Amino acid sequence: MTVILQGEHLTKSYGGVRVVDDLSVSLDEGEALGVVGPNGAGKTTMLNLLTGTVTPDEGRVTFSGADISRRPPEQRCHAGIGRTFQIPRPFEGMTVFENVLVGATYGRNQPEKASYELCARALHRADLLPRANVLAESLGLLERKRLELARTLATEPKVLLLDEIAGGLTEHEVHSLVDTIKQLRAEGISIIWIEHIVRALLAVVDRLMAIDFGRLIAEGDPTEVINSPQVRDVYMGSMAP
Amino acid sequence: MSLLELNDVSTGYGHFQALFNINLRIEEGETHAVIGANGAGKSTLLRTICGLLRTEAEKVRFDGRPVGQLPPNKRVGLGISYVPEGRWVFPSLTVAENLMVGAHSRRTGMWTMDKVYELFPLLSRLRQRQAFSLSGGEQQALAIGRGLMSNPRLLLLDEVSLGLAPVVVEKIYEAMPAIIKSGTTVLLVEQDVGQAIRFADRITCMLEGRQVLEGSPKEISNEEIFAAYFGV
Amino acid sequence: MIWVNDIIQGILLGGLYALFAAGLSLVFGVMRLVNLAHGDFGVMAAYISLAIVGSLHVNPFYTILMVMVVMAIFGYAVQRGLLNFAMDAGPLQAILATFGIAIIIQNVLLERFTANSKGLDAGAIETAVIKLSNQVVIGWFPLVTAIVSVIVLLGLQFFLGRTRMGRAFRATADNQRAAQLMGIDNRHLYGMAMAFALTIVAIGGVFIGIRTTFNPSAGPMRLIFAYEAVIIGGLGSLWGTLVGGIILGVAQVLGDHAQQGWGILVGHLVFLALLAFRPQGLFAKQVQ
Amino acid sequence: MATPLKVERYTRASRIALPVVAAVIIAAATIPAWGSSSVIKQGVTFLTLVALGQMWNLLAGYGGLVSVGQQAFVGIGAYTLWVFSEKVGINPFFCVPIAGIVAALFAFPTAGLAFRLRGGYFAVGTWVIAEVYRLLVTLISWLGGGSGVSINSARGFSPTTRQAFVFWWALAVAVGSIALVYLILRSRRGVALTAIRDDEVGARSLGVNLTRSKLWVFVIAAFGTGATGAVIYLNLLRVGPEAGFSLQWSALMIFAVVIGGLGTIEGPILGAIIFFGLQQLLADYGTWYLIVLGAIAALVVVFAKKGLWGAIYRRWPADLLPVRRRLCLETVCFPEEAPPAQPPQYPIVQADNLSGEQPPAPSPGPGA
Repeated sequence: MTVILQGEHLTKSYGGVRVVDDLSVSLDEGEALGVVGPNGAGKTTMLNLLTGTVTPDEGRVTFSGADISRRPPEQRCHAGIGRTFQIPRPFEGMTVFENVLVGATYGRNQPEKASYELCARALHRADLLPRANVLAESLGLLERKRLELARTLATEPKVLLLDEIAGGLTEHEVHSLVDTIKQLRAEGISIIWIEHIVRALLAVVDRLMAIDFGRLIAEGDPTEVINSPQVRDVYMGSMAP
Repeated sequence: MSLLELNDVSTGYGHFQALFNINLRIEEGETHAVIGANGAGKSTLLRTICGLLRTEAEKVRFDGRPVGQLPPNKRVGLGISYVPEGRWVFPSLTVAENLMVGAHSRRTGMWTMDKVYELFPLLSRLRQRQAFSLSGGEQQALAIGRGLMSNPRLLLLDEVSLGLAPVVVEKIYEAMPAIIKSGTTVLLVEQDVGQAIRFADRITCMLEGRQVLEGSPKEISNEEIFAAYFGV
Repeated sequence: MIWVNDIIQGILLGGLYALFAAGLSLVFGVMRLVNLAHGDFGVMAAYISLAIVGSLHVNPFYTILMVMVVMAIFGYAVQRGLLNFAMDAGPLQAILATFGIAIIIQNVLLERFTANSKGLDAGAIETAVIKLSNQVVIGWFPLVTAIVSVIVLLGLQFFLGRTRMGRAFRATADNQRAAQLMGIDNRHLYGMAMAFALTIVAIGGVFIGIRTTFNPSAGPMRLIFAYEAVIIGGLGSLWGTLVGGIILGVAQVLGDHAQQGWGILVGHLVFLALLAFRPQGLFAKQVQ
Repeated sequence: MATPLKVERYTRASRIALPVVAAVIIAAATIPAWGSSSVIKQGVTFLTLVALGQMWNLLAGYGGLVSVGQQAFVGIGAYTLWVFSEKVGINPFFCVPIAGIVAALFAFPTAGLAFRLRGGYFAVGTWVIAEVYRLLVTLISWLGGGSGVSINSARGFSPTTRQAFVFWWALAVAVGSIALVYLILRSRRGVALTAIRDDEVGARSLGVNLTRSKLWVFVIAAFGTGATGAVIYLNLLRVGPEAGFSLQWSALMIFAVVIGGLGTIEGPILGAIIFFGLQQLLADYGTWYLIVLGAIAALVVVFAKKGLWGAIYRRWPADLLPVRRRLCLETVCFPEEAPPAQPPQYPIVQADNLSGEQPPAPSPGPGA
């Protein structure tokens, strides 16, 4: 297995508080890695460090062996790192198709006409094709989450970073989303997925890491990690059974 | 009449529904803990009570009064004080000034600056320090102290132990008995179940925006809590 | 020695700029609003003084208190009546709303007072001087202006540091939501911040009206000087703003001395150079 | 997917609108043949206002760059016209595109400085730079200094010929500016600009380079504004630094755009019509039109964010100038209607602000 995306000894502080503290993460090609941890554990900051929205105080990020620590988000996107946002941020004044077009043309850096095919495929994979010409502002939450996914897929990412994409959805919606993500995995996209809906996560990922205080507290087989004393401790505190 | 009543509250952020039909009664003098994994809607619940999120007026009643539409600053005046997750101390103000701002509502009662310093002796020697230079634990103590300065009838504590080392959490929680003894009703939200149930008369467990378990800590087994926590 | 004189004049002028800048920076600090009408408020204050002088025939110094009260009420009303809603609509909307107010003030003044330049006549003090040597001559009026400026800044510092409302201002500047959780009514507070800013600007407006002539379109220039003082000094630092004002004042006086009429341009260029090399300002406060 | 894809651009409204617009343009072009001198002059005023509005809208509505220093480029355009027609000796009517290019060149250093500032500070920063240009012109005697200069070479033409050419140039910059914005929005770059308008962070994460897009917009807007400035002064024939670099130019464009509707092509045109109408209506009352417009603009921007066009569009959603793309498979296009059952909308509290760390903010207070 070759490592595709790696963060080494990442540290980031805000106002004297270390949000991410000497955290290392590595993702193999084709692997699906799940991330759990309490609120404020530094999960989203870790993701931001990997995508370039935030630059690390210390440590470095490599992608396919190249150091990308100082590259801005748009360049990392070009390199093949796609992400979704915890709170979907569609371009509300554009249609679903046009939203996806942004990813296809700028993420792939290609002319508009050459992108249509790619857009349609991304929409299809995210189950949004019939909604292509609807204005993004009229979408509901599930469709907004799907649009997040479709836009990113249109950039043809090698690595997909998902930030709580199942949060706030109904049982049934979570199921359909999990199916979509399983599908993407099967197509060979490597995935890092932050999620607090544990059963959704367990259905997809090969490996799970748990973080707290910006540090790694457990890593390995998903079921073992979730049942590990460290993780129980973090969540349940002093009463952990 | 309960001090606080939530009647069928559903709310969220924009398109995101975070709470589904929540019903809750808190009696005067009670200590109530809300537990659950992250994303369960615990903090949203407190924000709905303190006014950062608004609902129909009738859905939140405080001391019999519909307050669902009031902004947070008005609710403080009625006696609802919220200690936010992430602490939100005023970084450029000194510790003493933070406490003075906490008393902005001019509600009087047993909590004064001296009493707060007594409650958290660690703050007492930091009076003139700017809050940004404080450690996480000191900031948390300051945030609670600041919340007490408005002499609330209902104190909402949001994730007090978040991001703090266990020894520090222990130190913060040492203050709990004194707060409870002062007659203040406390509603606290915790991920750390152990801490939560140590002081709570009742607990409510939430999962994905819904109430899944409620009762006194003695009635509920750890296994039940664990199941409710992860939904597995 | 003539340079010494210039630098002294520049420092005295800088005090006046700092006075204008303090209001701008207060409003920005408390509510993150860049008020494009700030300079026009100052000019408006000068015209109000002029109108009072015209009807009561008093020295403009005596009108300051009245102008302050009028401007304070006006500021509160504008903030509660329009700008609070503008800020709810979004930052871009807020800027544009203040721009609309700026244009309205300029043109109302134009309609009411014509485009002719006016001046406030404060009498003998305007020409009285202290002669330190043949080349170093300090005007009484610039000196009084600078002293008043420093007193006002000290008063502002006292207000922000020692009073209940001042603390509420600073708390809101730090974290508006948290301030609201302490019972601070932000809408009222914003109104008060604007009222305070305009009270300070009223003083500056009258003083500058005595110092030089003014016309309805003089506002933007006042805004720009204040803005330059704030940026040079660094956001959020009251005394940095004073230093910024002084640097600007000195640059202008020296520039004018080197080449008649070039002063303002030199001031702008110093500002742009600092912007290019130190965009965070000289005394930016780091709350880390 | 094997199914052939097609992307449609036209809407029914646009199929009707485009020929109508073309007819209006052609009809307008004949005005110099039959219109009175004052009609032609007012036509120039209106058309240049449309052009200025389009350019400012591109800047603020799509680039998110609220500049109140666009008068810099009007002035630069005017003075370029003077330099190239009087000093270099080029036919003044050929100087319009040159004015645009020179303004675009000045846009680079301007952006270099102003782009260091954000939001409201950017607005005042551009204003300062415009002041610098004004003062430079005032102080350089070669450019006529404070008293200004006359464009004498244009007087060599007969008044009717001159007026006709000025009018056609005004029509050209108005139609050209609309066409320019329209084509930009229909192009690949337009996709990025619309995305930036809606959400900058999201756009970046999908590979859009923000700085490059914004610089590009700033330069294009300077080009259009400079060319329009030249046309304006072909009409007025005399330019001074006070007038050429007057803040009123920015007021004009901002009010037209804000009233009409920020971030649409149709809005600024509608805004220009309203602006011009009020100007004519209140022509006898001095500058009252600016007071009224300022008040309307301030109210519209606060209480009807999307302007008049936004309000109209909500009732009758018809894109006259189709920039939207519709994805079709073979001949079947996907529907555009929103779902019938809307999910509940909750009071939107910016959720990112609610969670966790707040960036440290500068305080206005003393360093207590």
